[in-house]
Amino acid sequence: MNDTPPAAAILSVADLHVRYGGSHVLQGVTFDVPATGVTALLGRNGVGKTTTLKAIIGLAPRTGRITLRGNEIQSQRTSRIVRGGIGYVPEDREVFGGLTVDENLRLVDPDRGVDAPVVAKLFPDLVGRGDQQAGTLSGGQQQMVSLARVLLRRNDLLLIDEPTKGLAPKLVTEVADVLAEVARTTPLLLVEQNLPLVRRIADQVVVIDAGRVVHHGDAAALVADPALTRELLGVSMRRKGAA
Amino acid sequence: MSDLLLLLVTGLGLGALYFLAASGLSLIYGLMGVLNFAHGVFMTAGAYAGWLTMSDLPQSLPIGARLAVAVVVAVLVGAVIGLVVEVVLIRPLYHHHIQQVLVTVGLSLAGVAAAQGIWGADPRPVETPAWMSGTTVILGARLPNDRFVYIAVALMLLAGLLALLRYTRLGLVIRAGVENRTMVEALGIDVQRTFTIVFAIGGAAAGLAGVLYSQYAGAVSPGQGGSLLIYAFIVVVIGGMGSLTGTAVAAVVVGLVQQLANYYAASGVGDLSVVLLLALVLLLRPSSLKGASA
Amino acid sequence: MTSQASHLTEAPEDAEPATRHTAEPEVARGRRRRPWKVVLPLVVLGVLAYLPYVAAELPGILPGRVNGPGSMQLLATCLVVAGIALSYDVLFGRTGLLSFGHALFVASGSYLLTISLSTWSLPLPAAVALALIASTVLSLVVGAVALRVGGIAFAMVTLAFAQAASIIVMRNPGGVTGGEEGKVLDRDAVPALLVGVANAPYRYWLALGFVVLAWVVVTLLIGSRAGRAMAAVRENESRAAVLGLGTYRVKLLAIVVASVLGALGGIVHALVLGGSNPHLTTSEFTLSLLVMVVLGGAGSRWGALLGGFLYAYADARLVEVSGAAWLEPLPEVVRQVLSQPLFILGVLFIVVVYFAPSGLTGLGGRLIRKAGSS
Amino acid sequence: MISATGVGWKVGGAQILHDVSLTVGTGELLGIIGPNGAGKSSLVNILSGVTRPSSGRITVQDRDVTRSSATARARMGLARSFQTSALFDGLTAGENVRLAVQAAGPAPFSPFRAAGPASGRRVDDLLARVRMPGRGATLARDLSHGDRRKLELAMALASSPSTLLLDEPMAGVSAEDVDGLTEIIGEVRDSGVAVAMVEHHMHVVLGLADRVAVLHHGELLAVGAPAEVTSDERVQQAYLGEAL
Amino acid sequence: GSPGQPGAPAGDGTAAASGGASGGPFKVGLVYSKSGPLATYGTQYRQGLTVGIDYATKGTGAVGGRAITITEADDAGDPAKAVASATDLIGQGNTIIAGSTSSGVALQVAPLAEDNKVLFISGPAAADAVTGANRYTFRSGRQTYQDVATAGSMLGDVKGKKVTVLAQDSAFGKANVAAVTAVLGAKGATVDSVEVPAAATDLTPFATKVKTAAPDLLFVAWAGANATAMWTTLGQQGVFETTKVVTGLDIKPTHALFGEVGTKINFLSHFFEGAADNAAYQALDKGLKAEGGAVDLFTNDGFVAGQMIVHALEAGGDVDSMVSALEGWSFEGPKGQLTIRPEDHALLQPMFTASLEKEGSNVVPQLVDTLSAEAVAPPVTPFK
Ligand SMILES: Nc1ncnc2c1ncn2[C@@H]1O[C@H](COP(=O)(O)OP(=O)(O)OP(=O)(O)O)[C@@H](O)[C@H]1O
Ligand SMILES: Nc1ncnc2c1ncn2[C@@H]1O[C@H](COP(=O)(O)OP(=O)(O)OP(=O)(O)O)[C@@H](O)[C@H]1O
Ligand SMILES: [Mg+2]
Ligand SMILES: [Mg+2]
Repeated sequence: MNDTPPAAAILSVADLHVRYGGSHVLQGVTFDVPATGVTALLGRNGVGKTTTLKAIIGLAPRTGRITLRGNEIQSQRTSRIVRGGIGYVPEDREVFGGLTVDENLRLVDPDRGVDAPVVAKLFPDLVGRGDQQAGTLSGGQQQMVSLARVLLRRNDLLLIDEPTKGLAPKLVTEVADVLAEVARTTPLLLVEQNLPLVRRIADQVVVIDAGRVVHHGDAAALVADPALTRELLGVSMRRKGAA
Repeated sequence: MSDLLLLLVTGLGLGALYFLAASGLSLIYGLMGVLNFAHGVFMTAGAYAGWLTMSDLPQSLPIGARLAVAVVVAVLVGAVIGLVVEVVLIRPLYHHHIQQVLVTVGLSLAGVAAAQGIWGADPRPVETPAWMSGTTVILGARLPNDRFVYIAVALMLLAGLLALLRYTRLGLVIRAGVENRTMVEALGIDVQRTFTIVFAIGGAAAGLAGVLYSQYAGAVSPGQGGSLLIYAFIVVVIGGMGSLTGTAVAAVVVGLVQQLANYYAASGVGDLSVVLLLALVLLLRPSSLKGASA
Repeated sequence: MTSQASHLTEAPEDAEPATRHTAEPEVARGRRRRPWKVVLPLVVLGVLAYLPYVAAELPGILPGRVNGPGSMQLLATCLVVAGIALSYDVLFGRTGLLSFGHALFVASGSYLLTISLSTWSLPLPAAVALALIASTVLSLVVGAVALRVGGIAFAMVTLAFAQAASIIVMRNPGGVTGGEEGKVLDRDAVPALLVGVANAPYRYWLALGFVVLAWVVVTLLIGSRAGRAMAAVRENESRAAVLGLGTYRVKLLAIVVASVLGALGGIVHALVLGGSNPHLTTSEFTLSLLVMVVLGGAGSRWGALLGGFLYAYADARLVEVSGAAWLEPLPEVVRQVLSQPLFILGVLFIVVVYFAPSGLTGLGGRLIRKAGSS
Repeated sequence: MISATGVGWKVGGAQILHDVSLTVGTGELLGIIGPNGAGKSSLVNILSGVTRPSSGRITVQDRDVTRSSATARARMGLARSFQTSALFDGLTAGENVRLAVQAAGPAPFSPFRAAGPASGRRVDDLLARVRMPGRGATLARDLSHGDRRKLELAMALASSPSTLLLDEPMAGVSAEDVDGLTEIIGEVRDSGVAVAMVEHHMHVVLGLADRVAVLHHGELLAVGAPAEVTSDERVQQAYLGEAL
Repeated sequence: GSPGQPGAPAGDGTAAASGGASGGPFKVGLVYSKSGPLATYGTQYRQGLTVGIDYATKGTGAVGGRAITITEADDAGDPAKAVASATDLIGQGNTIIAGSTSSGVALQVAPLAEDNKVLFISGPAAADAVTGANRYTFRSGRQTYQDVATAGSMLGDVKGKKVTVLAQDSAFGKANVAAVTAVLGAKGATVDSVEVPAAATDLTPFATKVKTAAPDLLFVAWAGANATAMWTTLGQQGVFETTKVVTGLDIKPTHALFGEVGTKINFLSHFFEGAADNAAYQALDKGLKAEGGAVDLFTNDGFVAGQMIVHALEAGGDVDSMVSALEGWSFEGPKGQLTIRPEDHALLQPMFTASLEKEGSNVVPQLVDTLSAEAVAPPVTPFK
């Protein structure tokens, strides 16, 4: 997939700063997300990956310039930004445990629940569970609900934060397939620690360290360069197939 | 026999009043995690609004009509106050539950004092339709008519609120927002507006409770809402913190227990019956009190 | 639920605020002793202890001379209330227990003292001992039962206990509590130095002594392992349990310590004011304790003391506003509303919560930090 | 060492665990794997005393602890970490660890003993050990996800436990640190601690575990040597699938 | 050098200026409810006091050429505030403290008078315990015993009659039950009581109990906001059909609160507009009208307090001579002839019975009977 020609940017982030109290978490992050394919946002723990996603959709206090298809969105409220076309899948799934699976979905679109075609296509496991309380689902199923509900709406861009964390190996593979499928129609900005998965589906990578972008480029090139991955991420891709 | 019937009906009436007072509280607590100490002031505001409306409308109108208008005005005033309080005081403190609660404590102090400053500390008489203060004799018991009104209104309110939460989109968003406000926002839903609406509904329920309670008491006074609030709190706790149905059941139980204890038990027991009831629930079913974590 | 109070807590006092958010490598190794941490309280104590010799007038702030009986009585009341607020903070700010029943213990101290002096004719030391022991037992019982639940339910259950006590006091069983009229202190049973207008300075020193004692006890407590455990319970109770901290015992300990201090406050309150009054038993009183602690800053000794002191001061002095001359030109309705002290207190409270969510000390701390960083 | 005999757990009408029996011996590391929702965390909760089983027995060092509280078990040298980090959010990372260190000390909650700085050194050591040196002064609630996981581990290690239960210690930990933490856990095991670890990172489990237990729908599907278990067809089908 | 006495003024001035022998103005401190639940009582009291002092000093506002200065403090109904304010006022050299709208305040301030040797003239507070509290404490209003004795008079001969007291379960209610038992029980009536817990919201059970008891006389001792509900309930359950009902008449704004049954109740009254007519009453009426007020229940207590203050000051500022001057003093107040009984400082005074009559949309009290001071005099409770 890495031979897709670079497309025009759908999202550009320029000089993004986030401060929490006294700590300066993002210190001028700048990068573009192409209008197609998967862009992976990588980095060690605590460097600001989640914060970057949150800042983009307005869940973190931010300064800088963020444009979605040329429109500045950095001063908009979260709900506006989301309705403007950015879907967000948070780090901890954050399904509404007290609501049923169906209600979780209808929250986004009152007319479409588990019977929506996209659910049947991507998450057949959920179809029969419309009336189950989302809180009693297993971790993997919750991850599906979390993904499914953003897919009900047409998005220009999806922000997805560590979707495979805590999932059983089999589910990791399944989720990777789903993401690859989704990426056919919608560009993704994906935070991921699982490098094999990155290698499998990502086109571009952005690496953050200490609140700044330290690398920006082709995914395959990074993964293929053990010295570079070691320098940027502290690991090399030696364990083929281990996930 | 006729005594028992009388006690049961008035006990139910009392339970209905408690539910009216507690419903808004329970709604706001259950959905927003804000224990609204200003709820008593909301009720007082409804009561005064009703009283002012009744006396300002031309006396030539039949009293029933004036009361109906007064109820509508009280509900509106309650809703507007709820709305303003949410937007001005609650919303900016959004991640700080305790502070939200504290602001309502301040409001309850200031509100009662303001009413006292404007209308005086003394109770003011409220006109009541003759029918409401009359009685209907059934099986030898003189049953006060107004109690039937309270019971009917309470039932309608309960049904209405349940339907709202269960069957409307607003209800769905509210239930989701209770669990995780940020995530609702991140799904593109303007959650702030929803919570303002919740507060307004709670305020409206308080306004309704206030005007009906002033009919029951035959007077309005600044501390009136507050005196009902303590029962509303207990009812909400026994009912399981934020469950409307639980609140309704608890209101009825508290009303009946209080009424029966006051008649059949020694004076001291009647006095403490509600507290004893709470202690009993606590000892027998502590888990029912843990409630939704807020 | 267990961390009800945690987000208003300005973190433990001894975590250096300046470095809390940054990540420099050399941090919190042991604790650097800040000399002013010891010196400041001593200076404040010295100044306060000397006040009865200050004859200056502070018009508008204190009635008459600083050491006049009116001022001394007012300051004594404020100090007692401040000490009681400090005792409440052990529950709320330190352990995260939202109790609406703390009034119960203050009242039990106060009433048991006045009743044992006049009805049972005990000598003063015996009466104090009895009041303290009985309050301790009471706190153990109430705590043991109420701790079966947590969060808001705990608040409501403690409220119910306090309410029951309030009802009993109001009913005036056997004529011992005096019902809504309260119980007057038996003047013959207390040292002459504590009686009479001219002796107001001695009552002031008594109140100050109580505050010092409360301060010392709370300081020792929070510095002890139990104090750490209380903070842990406040932050995350189930986590504290798997670490091997007996959370039930920790919470019970907090309740007992707070209650005994509260009861002592009640005793001093009765001595300072010359009697017990049923306002002490009401839930409004507990609620005002909560207001005080939040006003000053929960989880901080200075905060609780300052909050309690200012609240009591405002409560006492705001009645002066009702007659104030500057109200005259205002429209009738506005004047009537403004002349209600409770209105001003309520609004003031909202303003503080609104603009200084971590209390006055938190606000102070923030300003200092801001000044330091710019 | 810790063992469960015939443990079952029922909640809200559903049988979450059925008749689970397993033992973790001194100096042994038992990997617990299984699909999401299989009941792994529930089992850890029961072993650590956070929840009570509906049936069965738990013993720690051959003493029956089925009815003792989490606190009591912690005093017997049992420590655990949580899957969704359960930290003292309002305290700093250092204070979190210090609490854990002190909780393990003698008379953990004495009102008469000063808390003292004695353990400051040990706190710093522990933080360094889990690859987060210098984060000691950050409030726990301000830590990133991965750092919270590491802090969890530090707290579990703080008490020098004799039995250690870890619930997904590597979830969300950056690839770089996974190896380091794996090494630490290995050392802990080698020092004679009985370790039970729930983990989805298969290379970690395979690298560390002496034996692996597979839970599926609340039942023990297989227990055995790692290679043996992973080649079990049912395990592959239910859990491993086709790896990336 | 070493610090002086704690609490001493600057320099080494000795005791604070007491309004005593020197030639400055007489200083009187008022501690009463300007705000809080009893603010209306407080206002009436204060208005009456102004007029009373004016009347007693013949408009000069001075005694023996020395002006009377009044310092006010608001207790907001809270005894703790009252004690603090009284301490302050005494400390400022006020030798007379007056006020106490509520009984709680009166009972907590009274000991201060004795501790500090100042005169305390209690106001509207009705608690019997204020009488005989100590030698320095006086009262300018009536006490519960006198209310109850008035009620008893309405039954005529109570021998063998059955009397029920419907009272709130509080010190106020209990005091009324005790007083009724003492007054009417002594005259041969059987007295029982229905005590209503403070926590009761619906009063039907109690009305039913009263109905079942069917007494000859029902004495209602009620203070508080749910009065209307109580009266309505008594009416609904038909208590008025079988029983004579007596209660105390409160201030004007409450007259409408009796609702429909108001005209069926027999009232005992301490004072109301039109209850009496004499020089003092006319002065009170005139003085209040000039201030925009009107005669009502507690304006009397203020007026009488004013008279007592002036009379005491006429004896000079010394506390003991003020006490002696007041003890045994008999004078004409707005209610009629009043006497301060030397043994316990009870204020012996006439009492009234009344009924409410409809006048247009208002209800106004009408005098039914005046009882002599002796007929309602409380027993002597000597000082401890
Ligand atoms: N609310 C907050 N207040 C203060 N600091 C914060 C807050 N949230 C995050 N941080 C800090 O910001 C930095 C970046 O956090 P972020 O969650 O973005 O990291 P991340 O790259 O997603 O890490 P991980 O891989 O562990 O999830 C961390 O050092 C964290 O401590
Ligand atoms: N309180 C509860 N009520 C109902 N069902 C519950 C409850 N607690 C757990 N469950 C169910 O029990 C099952 C086991 O949950 P558990 O958390 O132990 O799974 P797990 O094996 O740890 O999964 P994961 O790998 O996703 O963490 C799940 O299906 C869950 O929905
Ligand atoms: Mg992250
Ligand atoms: Mg799990």
